[in-house]
Amino acid sequence: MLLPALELTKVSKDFGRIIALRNIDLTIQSGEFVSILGRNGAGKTTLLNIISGVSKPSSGLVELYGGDPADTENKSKLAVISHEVFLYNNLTATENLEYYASIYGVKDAEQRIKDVLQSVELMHRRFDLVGTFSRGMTQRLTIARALLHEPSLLLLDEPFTGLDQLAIGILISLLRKQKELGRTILLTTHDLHTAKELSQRYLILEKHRILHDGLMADTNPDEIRQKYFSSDRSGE
Amino acid sequence: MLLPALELTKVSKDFGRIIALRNIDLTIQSGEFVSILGRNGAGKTTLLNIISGVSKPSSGLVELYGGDPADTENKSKLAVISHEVFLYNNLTATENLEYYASIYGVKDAEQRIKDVLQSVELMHRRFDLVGTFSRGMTQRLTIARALLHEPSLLLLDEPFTGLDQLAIGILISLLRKQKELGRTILLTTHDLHTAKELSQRYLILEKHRILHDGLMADTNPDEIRQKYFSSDRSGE
Amino acid sequence: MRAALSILKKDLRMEFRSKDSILSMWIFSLLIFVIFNFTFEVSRLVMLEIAPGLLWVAFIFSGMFGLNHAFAVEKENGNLRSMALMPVDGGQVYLGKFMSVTLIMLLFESLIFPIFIIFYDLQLSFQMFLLIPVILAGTIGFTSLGTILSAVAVHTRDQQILLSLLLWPLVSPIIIWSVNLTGMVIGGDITQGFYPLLTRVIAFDVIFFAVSFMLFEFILED
Amino acid sequence: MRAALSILKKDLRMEFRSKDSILSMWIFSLLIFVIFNFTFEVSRLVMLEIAPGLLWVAFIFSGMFGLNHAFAVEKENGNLRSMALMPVDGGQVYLGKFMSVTLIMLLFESLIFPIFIIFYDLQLSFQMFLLIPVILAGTIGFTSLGTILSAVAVHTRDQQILLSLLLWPLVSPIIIWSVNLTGMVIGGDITQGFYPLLTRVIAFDVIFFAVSFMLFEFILED
Amino acid sequence: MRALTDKILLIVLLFAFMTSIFLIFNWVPPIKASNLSEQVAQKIFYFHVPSAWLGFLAFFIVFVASVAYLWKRKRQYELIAVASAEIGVLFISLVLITGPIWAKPVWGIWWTWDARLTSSLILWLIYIAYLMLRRYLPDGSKRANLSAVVGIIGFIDVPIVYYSIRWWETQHPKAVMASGDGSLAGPMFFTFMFSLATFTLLYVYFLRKRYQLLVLEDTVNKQFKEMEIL
Ligand code: HEM
Ligand SMILES: Nc1ncnc2c1ncn2[C@@H]1O[C@H](COP(=O)(O)OP(=O)(O)OP(=O)(O)O)[C@@H](O)[C@H]1O
Ligand SMILES: Nc1ncnc2c1ncn2[C@@H]1O[C@H](COP(=O)(O)OP(=O)(O)OP(=O)(O)O)[C@@H](O)[C@H]1O
Ligand SMILES: [Mg+2]
Ligand SMILES: [Mg+2]
Repeated sequence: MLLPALELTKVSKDFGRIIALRNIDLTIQSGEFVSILGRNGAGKTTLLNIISGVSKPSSGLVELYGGDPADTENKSKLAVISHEVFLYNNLTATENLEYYASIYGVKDAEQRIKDVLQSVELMHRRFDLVGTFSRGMTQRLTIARALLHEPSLLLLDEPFTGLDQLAIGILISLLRKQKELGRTILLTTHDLHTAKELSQRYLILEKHRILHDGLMADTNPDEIRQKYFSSDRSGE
Repeated sequence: MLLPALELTKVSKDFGRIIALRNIDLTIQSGEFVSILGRNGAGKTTLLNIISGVSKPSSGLVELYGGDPADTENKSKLAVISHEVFLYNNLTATENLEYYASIYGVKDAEQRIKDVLQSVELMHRRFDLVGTFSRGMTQRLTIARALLHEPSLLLLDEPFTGLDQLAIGILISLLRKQKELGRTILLTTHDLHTAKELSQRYLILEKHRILHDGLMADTNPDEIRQKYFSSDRSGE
Repeated sequence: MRAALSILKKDLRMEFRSKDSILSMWIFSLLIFVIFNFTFEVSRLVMLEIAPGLLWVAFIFSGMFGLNHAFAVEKENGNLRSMALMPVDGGQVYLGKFMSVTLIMLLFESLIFPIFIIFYDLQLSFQMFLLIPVILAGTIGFTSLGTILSAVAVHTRDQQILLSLLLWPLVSPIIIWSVNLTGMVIGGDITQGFYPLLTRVIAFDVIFFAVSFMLFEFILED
Repeated sequence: MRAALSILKKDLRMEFRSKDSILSMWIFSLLIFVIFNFTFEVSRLVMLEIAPGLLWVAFIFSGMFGLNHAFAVEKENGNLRSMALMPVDGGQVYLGKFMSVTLIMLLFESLIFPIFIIFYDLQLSFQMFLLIPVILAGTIGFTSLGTILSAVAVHTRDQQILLSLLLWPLVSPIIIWSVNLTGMVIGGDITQGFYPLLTRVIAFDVIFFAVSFMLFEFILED
Repeated sequence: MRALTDKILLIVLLFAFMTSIFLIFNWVPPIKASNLSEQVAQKIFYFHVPSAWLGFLAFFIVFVASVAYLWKRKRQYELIAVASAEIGVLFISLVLITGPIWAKPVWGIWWTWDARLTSSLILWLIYIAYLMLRRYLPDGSKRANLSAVVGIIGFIDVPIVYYSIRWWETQHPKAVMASGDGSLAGPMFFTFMFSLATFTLLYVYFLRKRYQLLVLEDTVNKQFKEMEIL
């Protein structure tokens, strides 16, 4: 039997007084594309942080490919896009990618860097410092950075932030390609239509729990919005 | 005759080798709601920075209400939302707002702070440090901060970043109210539908120039996308 | 003035979010002395000779912390830009920052000073009160220039080094005079030269402050 | 090792983006001496007695710059978190950072040292070469502990003060010994105690390095 | 059961303290010294030295518990380390207080930059920094990891302090206990050992109490959270 890519058992996380996650049970198979939806502060980012291992759960167990998320081997399979871009402002685009390439031991790095830069359409700016990039250009570069080492598990926290229509299109087709290649993808977004377009399964987090875990095909975005994001539920 | 809220004549801006804006002429009347559209790196943020006076144009003239954008009186009429949130992580939500209220000389500050916090639904977290907020909560707070002193000119650079469906709704209705109150609003966004929903006029920046300046009513978003953001134009 | 006070209030709030900050400042002051004492394993006589210099070096190093911090906190979340957007003229911002930097440095000094007294076994005479205007004058000279130069340096990559490069040469006369004045008070020989020298330091303070106050405007704008 | 070298390369690249950095470091070193010299207006004899201490105080203060910087640059854009995500074990990260911090500090020292020689009018004898192992050993002790503690302190609000609080007491034996050793070389009396003391410093370097290398893993993970 | 152990401990402690005070001030013959104040001051020996030793022991426990924490990741080890560090700082503070009190009549000064004195002060500062670090960090695994690392590195300095007496010429007395030349006469030796045992008991009692208190804090916090959920 195949191991699930990801398994969370009774995972809770709190920051002192504030509770972020409570008793999360979740299994995700290899090759699944799952959208995580939920209000601001629902715990989406915290959940991704726990999966990636940067944040330890207060209690509960996280298993990546049957092992600890902190194992070096697991880490090398992982890529994270968050609202922090993980880039050095004082290095150029190429230098940033060279750094990550050598850290992840990417083979034929030079070619690969060119490829990813081309795919996010940043070739013409590759020798400029990241500090001088516009918000959207930085986001493009962080996408390139994340795909550089061909990860098999992608954790994407609102990756569309700051992207223009064109770049959104690029990212969507890149993600489609990743999906075809059998990669496991977790995506948080507030854009229900894009989520529907891309993923099969979706989770809704609310009040620190998984309120709903269903298949995208069965629903339509407006219904989800109605059900989970309408303002009469806003009082908490 | 009424002075225009904003008048740019032959404004250019470059950063060393890189050209960000070229010969921009633009007049915006009081009470207008203008969307600024354009690719990543088109110069939208730079344009807003020049209007707000934080960035001086390399050449050309900027006039706010017939004066310099750096005049104290003009500054007090202005509010800016950018992807930098202008909040202190080591202060609580209330403390941040108190600081801005006292800087802007807001009358009846306590009540006003309560009001804006309520309008972005952050009352229950008002005593927490901003550093512990989720991305969306921080963005909500920065909206509250911007509206605190009832500005008459609003410069909004992708203000929907990180907001959930509910908060987007809140912001849209807040902006509608601002529009009704006769405030002048400039908005950059990559979400053409929202732009259409809100604004009368739109600009499209491309290759550092204003490529198009038209009325929203005359077009539909998909047409704009087709025309200006389709990938066959991507080669630059 | 209102704006300056708002900035001061905000800065002190952040600086002293918890009492831990003051406690660590105190231990830090203690450490500076411990460090000096064991690195200079010298006779007590020599120690006394270099004591005024040591005191001011300790003041300066703790002052550098405050100065480096002052505008570094404004860097997070683009607050430096937010300051340029505020309907407040530069002088107000300068005044607010100057006050917070000076207060913090004075706090540091008041923590360092008792340790100094104990370690050097100095007699507390009535004359010692003369150190108060000396330290005040020296400190204000240091911070009035330091505040504006810190705002300049924060825009550069090597912020800390650049601040030292800009500040130390400019402020050195004031520091030398303060060391001299301190030496006179501690040595117990308030010569004729004391008051004119003190007056000179104060005159420089006034000049530095006035010039910085007027020029600060230009640092905020882009 | 590959990962450590990547980190080293990236750090040096950022540090020396332009040659200005080295120039400002040099001027900064010069300034440290100038400052010490005019604050301690003392006789040449006293100066010579405190010279080894001054040299090391100058080393430490310039070293603190490097250490404070080392992980502060990782804070922008969440790179600290990115380090925790990299498939590289903590030891490698430690090694990379340790090398970059040490190289920068050694560079500083090689800039400071000639100024020191000139200011104190020291004779350059063959014996002076003994200072090389002394300075190397002292520096490595300082940076090996400093690197790990800087990574600890960067997680706190008062990063700079806390780094001093943690580092200085722990590293003080090594500094004292280095001052002693330097004094012996400069004073020209390499007594019997010299080599055992140097060996002891090196032994501590090894211990501090090994312990830090092993423990660094735990600092990166949350 | 735990409460009973504590009660018994407390009673034994009270007795032990009274006995050692009796031994120190009434039983053991005064040393031959030139004046009275030196004779009286010497009594501090029975507090000064055990405090120092117990301080070292406390820091050793911090070290052991920190290693155990990094190995097993159990909250209880973290708490033991903190409790022991706090008590260690307390005992070293006692050394830093009793030392100068003794020094004034014997050496004529309160403090000198002697190696042993300096290194004791440095040791104290190391663990103060350890406690400060904990106050700066929010509760959680990060804090536990960072403080365990500092707890381990910090202990490397304890042997330096201990050996400093051999490494440098100092004004401070050489080891009287370890030298084994019988410089400590019979009654003095017995009194010293008794005092040492009393202090050890005190350490154990403090550690238990402080640990229990920390666990209690945890429980209360947890219950608050449960309440908030409902
Ligand atoms: C002034 C501050 C002082 C400090 C910080 C201090 C510190 C210490 C420390 C840390 C120890 C334990 C080390 C060990 O047992 O190896 C110790 C032991 C001792 N101290 Fe002090 N001391 C001070 C003053 C004095 C004075 C004034 C005297 C008496 C003249 C004294 C007499 C002793 C003796 C006899 C021991 C036991 C040595 C042994 O058996 O190893 N101390 N002190
Ligand atoms: N470091 C922290 N300290 C304290 N509280 C935190 C911290 N990080 C997150 N939280 C809290 O945990 C909760 C969940 O935050 P999280 O960032 O996971 O939300 P989110 O679902 O990603 O929201 P958003 O849509 O706004 O990004 C929030 O209440 C937040 O305030
Ligand atoms: N400080 C700077 N130094 C150098 N170049 C800069 C700087 N700021 C902006 N630029 C350049 O100016 C151009 C316009 O940038 P700007 O941020 O205005 O774009 P934008 O339209 O806001 O893009 P986005 O949609 O990505 O936010 C870009 O090419 C950018 O690299
Ligand atoms: Mg989030
Ligand atoms: Mg922009």
